[in-house]
Amino acid sequence: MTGAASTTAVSGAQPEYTSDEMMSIAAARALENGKRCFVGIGLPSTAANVARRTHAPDLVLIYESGTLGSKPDVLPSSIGDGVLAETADAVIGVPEVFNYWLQPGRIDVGFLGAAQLDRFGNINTTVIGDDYTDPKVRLPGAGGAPEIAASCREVFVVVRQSARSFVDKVDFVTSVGHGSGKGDRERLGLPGAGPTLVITDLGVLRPDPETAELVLTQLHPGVEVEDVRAATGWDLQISPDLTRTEAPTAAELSTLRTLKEASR
Amino acid sequence: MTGAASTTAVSGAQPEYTSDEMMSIAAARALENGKRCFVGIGLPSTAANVARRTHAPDLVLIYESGTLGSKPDVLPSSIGDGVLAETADAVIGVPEVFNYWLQPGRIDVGFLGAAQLDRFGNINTTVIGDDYTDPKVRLPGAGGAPEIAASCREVFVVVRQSARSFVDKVDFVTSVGHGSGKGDRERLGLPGAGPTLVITDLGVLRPDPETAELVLTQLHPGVEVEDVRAATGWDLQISPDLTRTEAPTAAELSTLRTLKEASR
Amino acid sequence: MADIVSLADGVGELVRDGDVVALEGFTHLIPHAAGQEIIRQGRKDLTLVRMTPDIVYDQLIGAGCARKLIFSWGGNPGVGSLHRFRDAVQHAWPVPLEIEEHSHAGMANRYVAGASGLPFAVLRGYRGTDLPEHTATIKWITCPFTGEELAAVPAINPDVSIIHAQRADRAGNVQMWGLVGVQKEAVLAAERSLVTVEEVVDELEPVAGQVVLPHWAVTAVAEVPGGAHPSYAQGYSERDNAYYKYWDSIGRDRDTFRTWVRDEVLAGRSATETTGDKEGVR
Amino acid sequence: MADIVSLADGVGELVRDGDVVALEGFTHLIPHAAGQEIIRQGRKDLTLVRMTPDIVYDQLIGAGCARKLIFSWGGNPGVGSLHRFRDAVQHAWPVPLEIEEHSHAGMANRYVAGASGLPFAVLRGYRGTDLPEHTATIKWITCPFTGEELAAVPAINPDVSIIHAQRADRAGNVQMWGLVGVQKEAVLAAERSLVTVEEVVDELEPVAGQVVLPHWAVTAVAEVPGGAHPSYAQGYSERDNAYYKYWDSIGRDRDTFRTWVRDEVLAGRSATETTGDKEGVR
Repeated sequence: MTGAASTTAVSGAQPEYTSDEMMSIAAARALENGKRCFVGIGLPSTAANVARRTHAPDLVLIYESGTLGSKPDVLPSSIGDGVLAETADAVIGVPEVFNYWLQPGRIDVGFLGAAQLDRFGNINTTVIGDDYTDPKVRLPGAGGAPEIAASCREVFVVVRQSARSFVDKVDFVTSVGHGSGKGDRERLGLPGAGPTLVITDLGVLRPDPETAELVLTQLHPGVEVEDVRAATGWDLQISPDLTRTEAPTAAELSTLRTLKEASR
Repeated sequence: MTGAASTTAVSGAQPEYTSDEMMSIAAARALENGKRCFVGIGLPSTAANVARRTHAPDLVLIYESGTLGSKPDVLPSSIGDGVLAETADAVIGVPEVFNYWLQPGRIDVGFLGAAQLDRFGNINTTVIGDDYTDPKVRLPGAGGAPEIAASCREVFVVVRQSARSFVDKVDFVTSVGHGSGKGDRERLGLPGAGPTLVITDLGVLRPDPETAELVLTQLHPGVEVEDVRAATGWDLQISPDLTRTEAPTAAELSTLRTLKEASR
Repeated sequence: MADIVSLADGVGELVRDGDVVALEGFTHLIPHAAGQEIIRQGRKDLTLVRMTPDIVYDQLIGAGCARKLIFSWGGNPGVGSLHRFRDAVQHAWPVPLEIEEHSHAGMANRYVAGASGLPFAVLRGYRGTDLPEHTATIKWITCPFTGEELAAVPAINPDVSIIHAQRADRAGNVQMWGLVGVQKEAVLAAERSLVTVEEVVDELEPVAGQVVLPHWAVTAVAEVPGGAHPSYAQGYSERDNAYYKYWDSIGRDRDTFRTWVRDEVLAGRSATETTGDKEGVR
Repeated sequence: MADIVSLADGVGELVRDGDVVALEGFTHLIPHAAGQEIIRQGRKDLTLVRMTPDIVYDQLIGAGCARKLIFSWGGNPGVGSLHRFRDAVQHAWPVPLEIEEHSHAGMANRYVAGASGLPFAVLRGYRGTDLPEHTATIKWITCPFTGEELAAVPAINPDVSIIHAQRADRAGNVQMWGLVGVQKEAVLAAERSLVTVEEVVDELEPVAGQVVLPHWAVTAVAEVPGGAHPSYAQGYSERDNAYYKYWDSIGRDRDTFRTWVRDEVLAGRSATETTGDKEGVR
C-alpha cells in the first residue's frame, strides 16, 4: 500500500533503517519467547523469524501448510517452502492444522496481515467496494484468517498504515477483530482475545480497554502523531501513555537483513 | 461355544480334518481375489489369510488397528500384531480407519464373528440375558462391528453353530443384519447389503431373497440337515437348491495348518 | 516444555481421585506400567475411558480404582473374556462399575471431537442397534443441507490421558510409530497428559510412519522401558502373547487376582519384570 | 488396481466438460502439468475446487475452462494478486466466473466430510464474519448435547480430483511426503482420481512423514517428472520462486497471457520445460 514509505530511510545516531524494517522489528519484539505463533507469509513470517533469532529462540512457529515448530534458516518465500517441513518438529496435514491445533485454542499468537483494517480491528482481505458480487478490487479472500482471528489466544496485526487501508468500517468482515466494540467477541462466542496489538510502519495501536477501539499507544522514531492521524481513516484517539519505540539496534537490523538477503 | 465339535475329526477318502478346519476353509473360499476385506481376529483372520495363500493372493486385508493391505506371514494373535503394520501398504490411525475407509463404503466384505446370531442375521456381542443392566453374561461389546455391518458392501459371518448361539431373536442387537426382515436395511438407511453369507462348522446359510431370513443352502461333508436343524434355535428353512461343500483339499489343509503352526 | 519425571511422580501429580482418565494404545503401545502405578498409588472413583479395555483395565477394575467405564470393546484380545470386568459388571465386585458403551467408530470420533475443541462429532453409526437405547451419549442430528439424520456423540475430554510411546527427546517431544491408534487424539483431548516412553534420547531420528507430539502439547514424560508389556513397542519389543493367555488364569479368580496385585503390583514390581516365562506359562 | 496411463490419456478419460474438478496441493506438490493438460484438451464449464487457487487455477480460469470456483484463498503466494482470477471476477473475462467462498478451515473440513462419506462437517468457524451472508454453503447447527451453535459446511465430492505425488509403484500405490495438505482427502472424496508422480518405481521405500494411498483408492497414475513445476516435489525439486514472480508479468495482461497459452501450453510444452531462467527472469 505505502510503497514509498517502505523505503524511507530514517537516520540519526542509530544505524539507518527503513520504516518497513522498523515495523518488522517492532513486531518481532512483541513476540515473547516460548509462545506458539501461527504465522502468515510476508511481514508476519519475517517478524517471527527475526524474533526467533534475537530474543525468542524458543518461539514455536506454526504454518498453516502443516508444520509445527519450523526453524527455517532462510526466510521462506511461501507458507509451503520445503525448509518449513524439513526443519519442523512435526509435519501434519492441513485439516489437522485447523482442527487439532488452531480450533481448540492451542496457539498463543495469531499473526495476521490486512488489506483493510477498521477502528475495531476487524480485517478485510476479501473485496474492496460495497458490492461483493461486483467488487472494485477482488482480494485473495479469507485463507486461514477468520479462524486464526477467532481461536488464537490473541492476535497481532502487522500492516502498513494509510488512510485507505485504515478505515472506519471495513467493506467486508473477513476476520473479526472486536466486532462493533467491547463485548462483541464474547457475544459472538469467539474464544480468543482478538487483536491486542496492531503494528504498523508508523507506530503501534492497541484496543482501548473500555471500548475496544484501536488507539495509538506508541510512535516509531521520527514519526509524529499528526503523521499517524493523517494515515488513519477515522478520528484516531491517542493514548495518554503514548510511548516512543526504541530504534532498531544494530543487532536487530543485521539479523533482519541477513534473513532477507538469504531468501533472495 | 461348541468346543467338542471343533475337534471332531471328519474322515473318509479325503484327508482328515476337523469341522473347525472345514469352516475356516469354506470361509476362505468365499473371499474373491482382489476384494477389500475388513478382518476381525480369530476365525475371520484365519480364513482371510488362508484365502490370500490359496486362490486370492491379491485379497486386501484391512484391520481396524489401522492397517491397509497387511500381508502377514504368520497368523496374527491380535488385530494389532506388529506383523500387520510391518507388512501393510499403509498404516493409519484408528479414527481414519473408521472415517475415511469404512464409513464411505470402500470395503467390499466385512468379516464378523458373533456370540448370538438370529434368523435375520442380526448379531449380538454385548450381553446374554434380557436385562442389559443385569446381564447373565457380559460379552466384550460392539468394537467395530456395528459400523462394519452397516457400511461394508456385504458381510460374511463366521461362527460355530449351536441352538444356544443361533437364536430366533438376539438378546441385544449389537450389529444389524437384516433387522426384522426384507427391506429393513433400506428403511434404516444402512448402505451395505448386510450378511449375505453365514459360514458355520456345519454348513452355509444365506438370506432368502424374498424374506431375508437365513436359510440353509449348503452342508459340509458328513453333516446332515437334521444336525443343522438341531443346532438352530428357530425353525430352519432349507433351500431347495441345497448343495454339499467340497471337502478341504490337501493343499488347503496344509496352508491352514502351516499358518496355525507358525502362529503358536 | 514437557517435564521429564519418574513414573511415580507423573502418576502422583497428574492422576487424581475421581478423575476421568484415558489410557490409550490400540493393542500396540498400551501403557500397562502406568496402569499398575495407578493401582499402586491407590487411586479411587476413576472414570476410565478406553476403546479396548483389555488387560490394563481388567487390572484397574479388579483393584477397585474405577467407578465407571466408557468403552467400546472389553475383552482379552485373542484369548477371551476379561474376568475382572465381567465380575464388576455382573456382581459389582470389588465395587459397582457403571458402564457407558459405544462402538469403536463412536469412541474414535468422541476423541476426535475432544482433540478438535468441538462439543460433538457426527458419524454414520449405531442405526438400528440397541446401543442408543442404553447409552445416553448417542443422539441423532439432522444434516442442514440434505436433511439426512446421522448419529452424534459428545466429545471426550479426559482430565488426564496416558499413553506409551517409543521415544521422547529431552525437551519432551514425543515420537511413536507403528500402530498409533487414537493416542494423539487422546492426548490432545485431555486437560493433562503423561507419556511413558521406552527411552529419552538427545535427538529424535525420523522414522517412517511416525507421529510426533510437540513438547508443548504434553504435560509430562516418564522413561519406562518395557512400560507397555505385555503389549509391545514396535522397534523395541514383541507382543508377549503368552502373557495374555497367562492373564486369563490370574483374572479368572478373585483370590488369585488379589494375590497377583499384592505380589506383583503393590510390592512395586512392574509388569516389565513379570513375564509369562517366569510364571512358567510358556 | 490403479491404471498407469499417460497424462494426456488420464486427463482425457477422467476429466469431462462440466465436471467438478479439484486440483490439490498446498504450495507443495501442485499438479501444474495436469492443469495445463486440461487447458490443452479444451475442457469447458468446469467447477474448479481448490483451497488456494494460485497459478494453476489462474491459468485454467484465464483459458476459459471454468464457470465456477470454490475456494478459500486466491492469490499468487509471496508475490501478490492472481490477475486472471481478478479479471474473471471483476470483468467476466474470458467468461463469467461464479465464486463460492470459504475459509481454509471450512474448505479443509468440506474435504474431510467428503472423504468420510458424511454429508457435512462441523467447525468453529465463520462466526461474525460476512462470509455466511454471501456463501449459501455455510449454515449453523446446534450441538444436541450442549446446545451450542456451530458452523456446518457441506461435503465436497468432486467428480475428479487430481494431485501430484513423489512416487507410485507399478500397482498404482501412491506415496507422498513433506507437506501433504488435503490431497488424501481430495482423492478419497472424489468419484475418480488422477495422480501424477515424479516416478513410477518397483518398490516404495518407506519415507518419514509419508502418506500412502493404496492402489485401489486411486483411479489412474501418470508419470510426469517435474509435473508440479513451478511448485516442487520434496526430495526431487525445489520451488521455483522466480517463476511465481515471472507469472505476475504473464498473468497481468490478457494478450501476454493468450500468447503464453498459445506458445507454452497449446504447443504442447509443459511447465516443466518452461522455467523462469529461460525467460530471463532471474
